[in-house]
Amino acid sequence: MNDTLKSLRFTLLAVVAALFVSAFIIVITDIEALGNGDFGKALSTLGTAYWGLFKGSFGSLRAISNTITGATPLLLAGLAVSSAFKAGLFNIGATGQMLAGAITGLWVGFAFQLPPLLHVPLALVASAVGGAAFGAIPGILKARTGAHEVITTIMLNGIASFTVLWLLKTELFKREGRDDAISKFVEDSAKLPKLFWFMGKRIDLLAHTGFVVALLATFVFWWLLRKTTLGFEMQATGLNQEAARYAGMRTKSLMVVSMAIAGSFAGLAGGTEVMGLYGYASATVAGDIGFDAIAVALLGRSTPIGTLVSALLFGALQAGGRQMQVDTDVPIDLIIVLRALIVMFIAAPLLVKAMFRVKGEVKSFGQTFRGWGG
Amino acid sequence: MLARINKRVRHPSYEREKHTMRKQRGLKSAALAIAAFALIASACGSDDAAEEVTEDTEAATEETTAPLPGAGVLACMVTDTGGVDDKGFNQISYAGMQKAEAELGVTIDLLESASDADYAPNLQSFADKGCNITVTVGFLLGDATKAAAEANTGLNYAIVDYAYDPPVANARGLVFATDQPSFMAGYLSAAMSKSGIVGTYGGVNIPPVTAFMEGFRKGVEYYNAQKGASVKLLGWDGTDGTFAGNFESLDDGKNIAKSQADEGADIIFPVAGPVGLGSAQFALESAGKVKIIGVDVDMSVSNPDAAEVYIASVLKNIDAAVFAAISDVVSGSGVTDNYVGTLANGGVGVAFTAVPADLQAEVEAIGAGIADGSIKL
Amino acid sequence: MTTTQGIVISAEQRKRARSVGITYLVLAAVCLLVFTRRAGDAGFKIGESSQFTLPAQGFGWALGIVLVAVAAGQLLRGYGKLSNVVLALATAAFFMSFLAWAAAGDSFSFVGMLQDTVSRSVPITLGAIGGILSERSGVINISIEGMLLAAACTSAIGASLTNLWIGTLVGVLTGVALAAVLAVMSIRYKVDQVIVGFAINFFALGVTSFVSFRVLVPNRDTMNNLLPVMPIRIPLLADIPFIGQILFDQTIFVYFSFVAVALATWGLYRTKWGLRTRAIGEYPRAAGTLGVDVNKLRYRNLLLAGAVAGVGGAWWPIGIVGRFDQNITNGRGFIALAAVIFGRWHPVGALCGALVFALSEAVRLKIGNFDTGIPSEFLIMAPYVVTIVVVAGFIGASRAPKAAGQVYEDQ
Amino acid sequence: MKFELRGITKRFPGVVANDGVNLHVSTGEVLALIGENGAGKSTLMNVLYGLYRADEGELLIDGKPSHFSSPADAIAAGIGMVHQHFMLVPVMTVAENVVLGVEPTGRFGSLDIDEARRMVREVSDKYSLELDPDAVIEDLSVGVRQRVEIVKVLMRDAKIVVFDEPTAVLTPSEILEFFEIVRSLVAAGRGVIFITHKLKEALSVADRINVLRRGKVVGEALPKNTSESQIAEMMVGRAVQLVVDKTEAVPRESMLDVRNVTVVEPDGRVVVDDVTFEVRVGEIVGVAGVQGNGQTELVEAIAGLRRAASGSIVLGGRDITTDSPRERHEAGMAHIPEDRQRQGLVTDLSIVENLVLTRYHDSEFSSGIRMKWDVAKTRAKELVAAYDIRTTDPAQPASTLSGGNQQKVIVARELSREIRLAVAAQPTRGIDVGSIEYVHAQIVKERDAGRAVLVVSTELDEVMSLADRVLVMYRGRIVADVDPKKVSHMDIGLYMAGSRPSGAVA
Repeated sequence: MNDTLKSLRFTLLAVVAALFVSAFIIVITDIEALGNGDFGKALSTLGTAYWGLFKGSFGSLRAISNTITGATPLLLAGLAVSSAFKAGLFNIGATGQMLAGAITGLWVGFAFQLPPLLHVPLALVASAVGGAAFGAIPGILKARTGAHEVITTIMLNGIASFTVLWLLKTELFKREGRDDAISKFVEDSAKLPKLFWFMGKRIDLLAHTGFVVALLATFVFWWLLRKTTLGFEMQATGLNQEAARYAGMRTKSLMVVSMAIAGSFAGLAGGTEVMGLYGYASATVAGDIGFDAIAVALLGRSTPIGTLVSALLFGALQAGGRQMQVDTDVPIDLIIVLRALIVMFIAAPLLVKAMFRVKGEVKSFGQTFRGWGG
Repeated sequence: MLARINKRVRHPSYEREKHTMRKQRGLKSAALAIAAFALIASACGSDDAAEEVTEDTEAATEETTAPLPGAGVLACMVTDTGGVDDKGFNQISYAGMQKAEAELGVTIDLLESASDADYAPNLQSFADKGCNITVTVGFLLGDATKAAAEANTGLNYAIVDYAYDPPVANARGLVFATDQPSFMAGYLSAAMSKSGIVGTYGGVNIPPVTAFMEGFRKGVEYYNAQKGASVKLLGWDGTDGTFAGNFESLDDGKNIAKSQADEGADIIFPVAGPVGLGSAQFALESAGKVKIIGVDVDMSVSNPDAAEVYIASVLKNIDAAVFAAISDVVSGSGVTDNYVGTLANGGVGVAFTAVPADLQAEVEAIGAGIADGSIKL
Repeated sequence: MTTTQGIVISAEQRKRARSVGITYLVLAAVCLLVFTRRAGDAGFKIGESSQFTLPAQGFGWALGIVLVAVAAGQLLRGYGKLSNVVLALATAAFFMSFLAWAAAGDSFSFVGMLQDTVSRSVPITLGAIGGILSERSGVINISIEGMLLAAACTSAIGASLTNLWIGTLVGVLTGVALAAVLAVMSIRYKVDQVIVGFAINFFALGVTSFVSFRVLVPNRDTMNNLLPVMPIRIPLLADIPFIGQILFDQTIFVYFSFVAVALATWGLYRTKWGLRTRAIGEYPRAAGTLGVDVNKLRYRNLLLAGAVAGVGGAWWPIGIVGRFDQNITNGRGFIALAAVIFGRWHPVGALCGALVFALSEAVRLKIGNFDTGIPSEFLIMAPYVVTIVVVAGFIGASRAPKAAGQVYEDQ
Repeated sequence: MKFELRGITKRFPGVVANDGVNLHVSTGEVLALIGENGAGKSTLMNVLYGLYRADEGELLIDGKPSHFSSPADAIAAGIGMVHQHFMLVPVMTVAENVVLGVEPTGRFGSLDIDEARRMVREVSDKYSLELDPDAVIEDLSVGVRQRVEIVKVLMRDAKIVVFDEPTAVLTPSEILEFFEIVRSLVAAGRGVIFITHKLKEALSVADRINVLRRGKVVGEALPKNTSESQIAEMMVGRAVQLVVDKTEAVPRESMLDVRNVTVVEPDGRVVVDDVTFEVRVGEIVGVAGVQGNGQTELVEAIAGLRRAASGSIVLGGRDITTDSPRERHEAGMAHIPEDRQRQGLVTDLSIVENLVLTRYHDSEFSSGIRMKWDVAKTRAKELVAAYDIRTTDPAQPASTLSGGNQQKVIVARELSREIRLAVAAQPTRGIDVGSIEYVHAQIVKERDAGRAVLVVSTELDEVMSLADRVLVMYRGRIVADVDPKKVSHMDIGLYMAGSRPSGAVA
């Protein structure tokens, strides 16, 4: 059996293991049914729930559209975490960077009147720049003072979300006629076209061309890593900072540049949400995406393809979780559990091997984060 | 997780645990479950198969109840990210739904949103299901609800804490003049404070929260003007003040209450959902030194363990407004106009718990004055 | 031809001295330009009826001028060994001037603010000790937040169904159980510790929300309803003016966190266990070749870490609010992680980190009562900003246990 | 006590590290185990010490079969080990390190640190090892650290003490002291296993010598009737050359001119103190000295990794004092750093990538933004062939290479371009004899090709045989500048220890 097939089998087994453990949780928390001794009922809830999970993620064009819609920001924010990992930095700050990108993209989106062919790219660039600028801060702090990015990015998330809340109530951003902390709409010319525009009036197909932007960004990340001197420097620094310094690389500037690149991906995640999905910004526009993105990156082992695949998987879980909720009374919080379990099992091939009594050598998952450094 | 610090920007809320809620859902799932195997058996059917089965079973559930005017009407609700158990406006709205189920015989259904990205798909799910009325909760759903209403002109919508201007033909905004009862509460607090200092604080600095705080402030000022007193208000100065920064950390509520009590406040008005429960806990431990004004519903009823700490509650009758909207759909009169809950129409009010009778009369008179316009806010 | 290996002032030291000097100038500028803007006396209440007052404007002027002098001294010749003392004094004085400015013409309970600070620091401190115990043994612990959250949930249920003691115990066991997952996955199955940690966080968040929705909401009265512990006045000690009120009129959780800090410090630096623990976190092979069972000790320490974090989680329902709610910990576990790094993996340092964060929270609530013109959103951010400034300005790169994050191969 | 290994076989994926090894040692004797790097010496000792489990074979103590499943068992059986890489926790004190695992305790499990200090003093006095129990390991010199390791072993009352490459980091005089310690151990009734690749040492201290090659014991010899070259041949499997083959140097103009350079640590310690010297075209200048006397910092200052606090560095007439490492690199300086794995390579990257690690920005390999990986690959193939780097595929990570081949990667990368000065720090540390010869030959070739070469090494033999001129560093200063052909090892050793040979003129 070749390597790809083997790792695919492990991934599948890991997902099966996660579904199994979640199933256990669904059943044992069905207190009422268990109290009545109605075990069959608890089990059938389970069947409906998992069928909904599948149906809602891949069962129809709309399901696929929803999966893509969910995967778009996860992929971009996931790239923000992955690219930082590649440079040896742990970026917990994708949330803040997304908010920064959402705000700058939003501003360009409503403050200018331009033809769409100009407006959309300009707003996208603005959100990338906004995210990059915000992302560079922890890079600068680390390069200049040694402050660990895990601390600074967590703190900057809090700072970003309250700054945005404050900004949304200023005259510049506030939607006319409303007191709520909700922004103006971006101009139509700055809106990202729908992905399934050719389907005409299907307004239920929410997927937008932000997904194309995300795919392009994935390609850019791949290209950066594989083809450029900068990507080479980032990886060398990430793997062995001292050797990179000995090789004449400016590792401190690289920290800043790497964080800025990471921030620009996250900024695009914020920008595409505003320009593609909502048309406006609120203080919750980033949601938990920046956090889920860490799981995406960990799962994808920080590679471009891995990040893409795990973002799609998480997008599918999100869309499927919604359908599961429609079909049963299993709360959508289960999806968070399921994700945690999938991450855990995929990262633990040895455990999966022991659970399913698989024979043969297992390739370890490898290490993403090399201690606290310092 | 810290990423969530400000995730749940939601609304002032309260505490009411409906035991019936779970039961209803339980019944529904029981019926669902029976159908589930059949469903799996016919799994290769179309998308809609599941929904048809669901509807059938729900119809079956209803047959056990007596025929009511709302039979056959499907009323649905989409929460914001706070979820239906938020002890806040989602939960109160759902109480209105349950009331409609019990009294009108409508069938109800619910979808929670885990993030802003869920709003549109959830509304779409309900449109597919043919919900005669879909209630959404919170200003963040404003644009998504409008879009759904415009796409599904045959269906009705109502949204809590949002008003459409210009109005949308088949979507009713449900908003509440919460500053009016808060004004009464402010007056009441100023009158009852022994220390001459009262406090308020909010969850997050957004208008649905600060409307309460501003009304409260004006009520205190009104008392000072009327009585020549100088009761001082902590936590809100008309433009800004003290906020927990979230609607989740009960420990913040306890600490803020303590912090304000340290400055001498003996009556506190928390406008912060579950965070306010932490303040009630502090009041409980203060052995009568500190009292709390409840928010949204009569907290002495919904938080019975701490009933003694509440002197009154500012009511925002979301459940009644939701019920009324469903009722209008059942009766066929539609949901064209926005609804503004005021003291005059009973959409907002004050519940008195431990207020001397004469003061209560005085405050009720002020309420009447606001209602008839003789007292301007 | 004798050589002496001298000590001189290095370029780095000069740079740092200069930046400290510039910091003094910035502080002086803020004093002179901002803190002198509001007139009136600020009252700092330090007891039931006692208070001291600071003239906001005068204090601002005076401190501004003093700080300019301090800066001059720093830039011209430095303070040598005293420089940290000077920095601490200057920071404290600046902080007092800030409070005086904010409270000008008014008064506030200084003692209450500090009391809050101590109370709020508890879960952060306990979470941080959980972090220190595991990282000192060489396992990165990102999952403090998950341990706190899960323990908060189960201890609420346990305490509601039985009593507070058993509830706390249930919380402790929950922390231990999650720590066991971290231990087994990272030690036995060699999974990346950061991945397991994150997975535990997600898992705890998901499961507690799920349980809250499916179990606690429908059974609120029986399963999520308890009376939290009350403060215990320690006789005599609590009567010490000012200090007594701050430190010795608190709940048992506060006392426990003090004891935990003291025990952890003593344990790590004065016992056989501590020596071995530090060794396996720093250079496990050295301990391994001397016959110390590295992985066994890691297991034990992780479980202990989970237990301490479990008490931290129990603080929410049992120590303060009497119930559990979804995501009640609200990121405090990550603040605890920051406190670990801030405190350079030392329990006392972590306690200081927790206190700095808690103090900035307590301060911002006080400031909210005064019309300072600072938007409330920025006040809410204050603890985050303070953490960044302190970590970047005062702590800098800190030295982590070297082996943290690495799998130890037995063979 | 007699300790015996029979038929020990230990396999690692793809390698048989030990193949049916038999050996024995008794108390009161010194057994030298000699072999090249990679011959399986350390693996064997780790098996003996319970760190590795042997796949086959048995272990007998006084004829009785025993089984060690952890170092604790080995310690209990009376085996002590001084590892090649010291097993000391750098941030802890001598006393803490020594008592780790056998801590004296007081009440409540508290650590009786006074007792620990006393124990350290007792043992170190007994063998006159002179240790300060409260010194922190990271502040100690390598020689002192080794004494700490010895105290550790003695404290555990080891009957058989294993020394794994103990002399690699010592000065000649420290080596003599070390031999004294070994003799006193034997006199005190202990047995010693002495693992080394240095023939002279084995011959001078051992009672018996076992030679290990490719995982097998290929011979046993008694020092009194064996010659150095016989053992060497056993070790390598062929006749080896023990001296560097080179002609007389013909130094020409000055290439590197270091003037009054001082380097200061961030905490203010002066580590390079007013150093002045030059390296001329066509000569190899060697810097000798005990590790930790400023050589590392001096090299870093020359390579641009540290800023000199004062003084100037001139390369071929151009002042490079404030230039970045890359500018120096572009000005024609090659640098082979002392720690291969931490500084010279990114071992997780491929051999191809490592071969361009310092050169990726050259127009040959990139267009400024884009890497020309096809060019790099072609070039890598050439270098792999030219420098005899043993690999199946240059796309493999550098971590798959042996130490010697990793070093060849660095040498290939640094020397395969037009350079003017080569700076090599510890160029042969921890690599096999074949590779050492190869690296030495390359360095001489560079000299003969008209380049200036600066070699820094703590292996005195290496400096003496390779360099045309030797500088000795002691406490940050250059204390001697001598012609290696005109001074003895012992004299240089004295300089390295901070004293001056009698009659020498400074």
